[in-house]
Amino acid sequence: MRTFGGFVATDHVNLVVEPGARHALIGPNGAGKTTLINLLTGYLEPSAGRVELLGQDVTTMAQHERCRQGLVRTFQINQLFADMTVLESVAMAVSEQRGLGTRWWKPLAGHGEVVDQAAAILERLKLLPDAYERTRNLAYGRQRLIEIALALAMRPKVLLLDEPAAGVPTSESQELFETIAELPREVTIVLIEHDMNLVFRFAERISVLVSGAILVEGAPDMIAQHPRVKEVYLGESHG
Amino acid sequence: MTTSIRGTANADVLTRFRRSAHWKPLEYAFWCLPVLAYFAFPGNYLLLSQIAITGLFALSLDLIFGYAGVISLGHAAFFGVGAYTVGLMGSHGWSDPLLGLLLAALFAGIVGFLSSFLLLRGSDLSRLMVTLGVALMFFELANKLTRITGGVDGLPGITIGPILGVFDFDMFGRTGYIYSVVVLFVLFWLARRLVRSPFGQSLRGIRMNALRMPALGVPVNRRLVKIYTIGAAYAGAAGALLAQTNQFVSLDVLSFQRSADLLLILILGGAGHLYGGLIGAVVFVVLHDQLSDLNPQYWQFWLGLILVLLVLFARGGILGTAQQWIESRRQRTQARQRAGSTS
Amino acid sequence: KDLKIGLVLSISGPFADYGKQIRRGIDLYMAEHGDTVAGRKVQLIVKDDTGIAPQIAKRESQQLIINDKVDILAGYDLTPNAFSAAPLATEAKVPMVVMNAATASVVEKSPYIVRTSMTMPQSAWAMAQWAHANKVKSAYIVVADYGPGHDSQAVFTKTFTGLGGKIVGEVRTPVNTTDYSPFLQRLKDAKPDAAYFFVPPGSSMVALSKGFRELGLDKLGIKEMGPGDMTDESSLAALGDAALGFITAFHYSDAHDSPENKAFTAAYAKAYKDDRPNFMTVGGYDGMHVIYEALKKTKGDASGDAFIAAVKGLKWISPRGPVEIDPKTRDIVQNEYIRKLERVDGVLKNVEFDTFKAVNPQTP
Amino acid sequence: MAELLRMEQVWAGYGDAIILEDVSFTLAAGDSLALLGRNGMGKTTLLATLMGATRLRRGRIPFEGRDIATLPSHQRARAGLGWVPQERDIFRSLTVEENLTVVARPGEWNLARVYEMFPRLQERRANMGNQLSGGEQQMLAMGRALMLNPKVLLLDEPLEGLAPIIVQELLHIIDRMVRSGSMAVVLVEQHARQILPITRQALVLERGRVVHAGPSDALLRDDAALDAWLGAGATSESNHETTQ
Amino acid sequence: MTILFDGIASGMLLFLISVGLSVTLGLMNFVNLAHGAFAMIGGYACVVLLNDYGVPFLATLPFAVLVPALVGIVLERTLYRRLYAASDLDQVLFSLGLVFMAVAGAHYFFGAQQQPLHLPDFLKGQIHLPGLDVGVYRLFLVIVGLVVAFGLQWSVVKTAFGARLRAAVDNQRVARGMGIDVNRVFSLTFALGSALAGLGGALGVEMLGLDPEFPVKYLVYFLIVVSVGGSGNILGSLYAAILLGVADVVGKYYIPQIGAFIIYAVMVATLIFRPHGLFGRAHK
Ligand SMILES: Nc1ncnc2c1ncn2[C@@H]1O[C@H](COP(=O)(O)OP(=O)(O)OP(=O)(O)O)[C@@H](O)[C@H]1O
Ligand SMILES: Nc1ncnc2c1ncn2[C@@H]1O[C@H](COP(=O)(O)OP(=O)(O)OP(=O)(O)O)[C@@H](O)[C@H]1O
Ligand SMILES: [Mg+2]
Ligand SMILES: [Mg+2]
Repeated sequence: MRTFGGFVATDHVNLVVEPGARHALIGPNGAGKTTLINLLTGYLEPSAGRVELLGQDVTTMAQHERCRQGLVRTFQINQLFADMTVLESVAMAVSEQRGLGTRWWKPLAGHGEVVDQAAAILERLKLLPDAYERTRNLAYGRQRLIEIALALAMRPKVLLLDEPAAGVPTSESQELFETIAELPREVTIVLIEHDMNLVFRFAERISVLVSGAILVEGAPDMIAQHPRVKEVYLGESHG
Repeated sequence: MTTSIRGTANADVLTRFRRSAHWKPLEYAFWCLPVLAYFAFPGNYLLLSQIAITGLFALSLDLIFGYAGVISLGHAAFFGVGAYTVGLMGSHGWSDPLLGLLLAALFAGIVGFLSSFLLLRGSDLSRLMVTLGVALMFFELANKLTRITGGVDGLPGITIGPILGVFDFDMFGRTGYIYSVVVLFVLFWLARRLVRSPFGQSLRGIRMNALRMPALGVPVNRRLVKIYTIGAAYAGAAGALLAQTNQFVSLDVLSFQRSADLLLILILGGAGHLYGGLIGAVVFVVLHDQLSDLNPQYWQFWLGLILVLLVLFARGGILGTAQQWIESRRQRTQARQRAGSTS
Repeated sequence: KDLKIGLVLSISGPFADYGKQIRRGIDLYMAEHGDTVAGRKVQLIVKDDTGIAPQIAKRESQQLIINDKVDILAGYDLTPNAFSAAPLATEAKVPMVVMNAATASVVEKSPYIVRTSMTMPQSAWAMAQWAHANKVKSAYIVVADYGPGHDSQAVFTKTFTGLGGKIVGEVRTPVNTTDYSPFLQRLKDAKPDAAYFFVPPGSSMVALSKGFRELGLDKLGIKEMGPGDMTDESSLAALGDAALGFITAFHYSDAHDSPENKAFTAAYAKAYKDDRPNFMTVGGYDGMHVIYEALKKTKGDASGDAFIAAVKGLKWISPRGPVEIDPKTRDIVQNEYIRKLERVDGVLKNVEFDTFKAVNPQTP
Repeated sequence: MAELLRMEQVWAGYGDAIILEDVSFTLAAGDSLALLGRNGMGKTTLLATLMGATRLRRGRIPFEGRDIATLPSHQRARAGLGWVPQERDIFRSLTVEENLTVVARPGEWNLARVYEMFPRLQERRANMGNQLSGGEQQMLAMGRALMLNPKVLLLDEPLEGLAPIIVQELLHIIDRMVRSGSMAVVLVEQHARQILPITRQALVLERGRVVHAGPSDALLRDDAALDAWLGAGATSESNHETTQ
Repeated sequence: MTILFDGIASGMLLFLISVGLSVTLGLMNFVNLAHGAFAMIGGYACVVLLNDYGVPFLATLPFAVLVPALVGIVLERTLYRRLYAASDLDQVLFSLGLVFMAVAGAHYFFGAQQQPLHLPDFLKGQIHLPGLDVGVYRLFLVIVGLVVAFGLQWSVVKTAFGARLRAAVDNQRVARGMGIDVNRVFSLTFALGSALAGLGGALGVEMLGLDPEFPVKYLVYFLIVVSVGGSGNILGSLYAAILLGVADVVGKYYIPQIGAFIIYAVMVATLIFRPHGLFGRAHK
């Protein structure tokens, strides 16, 4: 549970995500989805409640610790490094993932494996042509991809994606989702998205969050037919 | 646009990145300058060593500000700790310069380590003020302990022994100059490795977006403490050099003016390039010297004017502007090529 | 061959007024006595030390010695600057004429230093002597918390208690204090016969004396006294009537009644309208006198040893009164006058009314 | 329909970089234009150029007969251009309500109507701008532009991050506004399928140049063209692999 | 009691000389270190009129407000305007440059010496109440300070103008795009900041003195007040100034040995526990 002042943003949410799941989290704007991710990753502290990761209580664990345990997220609103080149950003993330972050002797560019892996990620997301472009000079949609690239660089065990496709054109969001779908099955993925085409195609299980509480949880078909979900979220066009 | 960048193309992309850490010809040229200066200006060794020392001091601030983005208006505190360490050692008969340098860096580093915890939260402005406050308290402390520090009058009569027992500090400051430049170079070289390492890269990340870093598994605070400590130690070394080459320490090593000038020098040269501080130091010290010779009463006016013009027309300091210029030229040629290919 | 004198002065920065007055003293002297001495034409090379900046002062001095090959170093308005340059004088065997820096130990830092200004102990000693002789039994000390303040406090305390007086309280105030009322409130509570002050002239002094009157301490009959730096002629305009009656001990007042001073002040007034000479002007003026006289004796030889030998024991009547260079310390022996701040013909003046003759500069 | 806004051979960009090259189009009162193109092709830049937030190199922008190309940005807003920036750019240190009232100009849209349209905003009216969820910010950006009571509404991916039900509602509202002729609309969107039905004409940008201009319904039917300019998936749910 | 009052009064003086900076730095987010230079202009305007033209003290105050405001407008139009989007540091550097020029300029025109100021008699002396001695000028400062603080709060911060200003500061580009005349809003605000600086400068002469180094000497104090108060908050500055003033005066009375430490210690402690100041919000 998390409150902001008197306002209850998430209210006694009990969400269990199975290992290896492809889980989507949907719900009206302001339902508390992003807040929930913030709670899971330690970006916010819960006012009450517990967070467990792979059987371990991480409620009091610092954000970066959770990340090192494999709990990785993307941000709904880009959080990037405006003055770094794309390659630098990703290489930095890779080196952190490999625990090289405190090495100060050998240049980053001299760590061959790191650079190779960063390049591989860029290639996968078709970002290589922009490898030397500064992040700030890229159009919004391409910046969105860097956000994903950084998350992939962290080799997540659990990946929390907050509207990854927002701002990415339909054609490219398809490819983006293929990249995500290609991730090994052990990686658990939680997805927030308002584009129902993507959600229904990708998710194996869906939770609907309304006003800070879980309304229903179930298989996509069930959700698509659920009258309350239609009423508060989907509207008429779907189902 | 081509989508398949496999094989050779990919390798090409990476070699460019790999090469980015190599020493560039311009850098070699830059480091010839102090050697040239040695022969070109034999009567100005004190000025030259002052440039080297100021450069080192600016470098120390660049590490914490230019890379990690922690702004400080109280860096003189560490400089002063270094200078007084050497001064007090010298006036109590511990005159070996290298030992002094080492201990000065060590003490400054310890003070830096302790005070870094005050800076972990807060905006630029509050950091500015906290660092300033800490430095002012150090200043007051040294001022109050007249018996130990000599107060405003300073600590005269510091004896500094010969370096390695061989090279004596002479009146012309020749030894002092060579010594300062060698120390500067060694520390610069270390700093250069540091900022290009993964650790250095993570500092840049923290500067650009500290909120994002924990989500990449980076313990931001610990990194900041580390670099702040290193920066403080560097500043302490610079202070030690000043005390040794001048054989004199007084309160002004801790003054607000010194911190403010330093910030100015770094920004003038361009923060976040390592060389910015050095170039800023050259320009500032020489300018100061020349202007105050030409027009002693109003040199401040000209300095002010230069600052204003600099900010209006050459933002990002000397190096920043040079970089922008190169980048915009690149863009222009690209645009021209594009125009050529589409039409 | 020209006689090159390198002047290191504060020409910009917070102490710019010092440099200005010393320079004027020098110029006045040269205007009166010509720019040639012992057959050598005097050439001044001026460097700005920008205030308390020992390494700049040292650098400028070094460049003067090495590049400009000056025969004599002079100026030095601030103690740390003089300290830092002293080893150079020793090493290069160049005479160094200190025209202001007033910490007692300056002359010890090099055998080639001669001082023509004053020392802190001189005025503090005279003030304590006078207080004792004038029925002041207890005093409260307020000094600025920096070197000169500490010095002044120590000498006053030592002399005054040595004579049997009592210090009923003392406080060191931050240098940049703008509001003295909390300190003065304490002073008021302590009810001393007199208050001994030493704060930098300028804004601090203005604030102090305004506060003193605002709390009505003057009406309680508490005497206000201190070294004459605080009421030097340059800062009187800003002080206004806020400090009328302030008693000081000092070596120079432009109201000093002697033919030498009359001539001096007249020359000053002619050269610089709307301004008055102060002790720094005299420091510069007498500094030039020492240089001229020494060179006359050595027949133009300005090498360190010859110069210093010639300077020792030099005696003359300065605008401030009779003075002598102590042969042992190369420091200046002079009268300390006790003065009271008054308006004379509408002009604020330090009016001398008592004298201690030939006061030793090194802790009398 | 009377001409309202026109772009004539406009070249514009940022700093030294030129992004838009020789762009022209015409918009009549009550007209609607879909602005399409893939990532980084200059859609946002075009809207920003209309608002005067880029560096205009060449070209004219007549609006109601007057060239606004040299007018400062705020006067263009007062003249009747309402902008919903792509990154929402909510004023962070203003409350939701202040965000709306600070720009308000007289007209049919007022606080009450905006709240009626987005009840969520009314619930959060005292929140600071930077304490809103992504979708709420999007609503607020939209509401803020409406408070200006513009003659032309420039919408940069306004549907992004909104719940489907709100998207449908918003599309309805835009459709209604366009049909009633009260406001002309320029709509940038990735989802061509969603907006082509409610707009009259369409413009496709490719690397800063106009590569297609024509009626929306024609383009909607022309799968091949859509594929070529906007990439696979823009037209259908099924996806093919590589495209240039 | 008297000590407490003196503390409040000295806090009020701190507030008055720094409130202009609360406006430019706090509300406009421009790190205007040249604040002291505007205050100095106000101070000189007051002193010159008073001493050279015999204008009565109170009558000089309008000039002390107008002259810097005009200078402020001119500088804003020509120079400051180009730097709103610049980084804090560029602003620091730029305004420091202005300070240097102002200091040299004041040297040139007015000389290095302290300027005298003679208050009219009705502002001098003390009123004696039982248990409380009130300095008349101090009382005057307290009243002016309160008027300025609350006046500003109700006329700028809480109004539509204030909202436009905050919007413009948050995002200039978009604020323009929403029809806000950012230039005008900034010009006016800057002029207001300069005017207040001038007022503070003129009122401060009596207690702080006035010489060309003024802008440098008190810079630290301006910054302390604004940062402790928290930027973007006029009343915050007021409370902070009073807190600092009282702490300073009371500290000096009871434990005079620690002198200048108090104010710095209070500042550092505040900023460690409340990094955005006592009343500030996270910003920028
Ligand atoms: N710092 C904060 N202070 C107060 N309220 C907040 C804060 N942050 C978020 N909220 C509120 O909490 C609610 C949940 O926000 P959250 O960002 O989690 O929504 P969401 O489900 O992600 O919505 P969307 O789909 O629009 O992104 C919103 O109504 C928002 O206004
Ligand atoms: N501030 C800027 N400075 C320099 N170049 C920029 C800037 N903003 C955008 N660009 C460049 O301009 C081009 C067009 O960008 P723009 O944002 O207009 O594209 P877009 O069509 O809106 O893309 P998207 O669909 O991703 O929003 C891109 O190549 C981008 O890199
Ligand atoms: Mg969200
Ligand atoms: Mg866009």
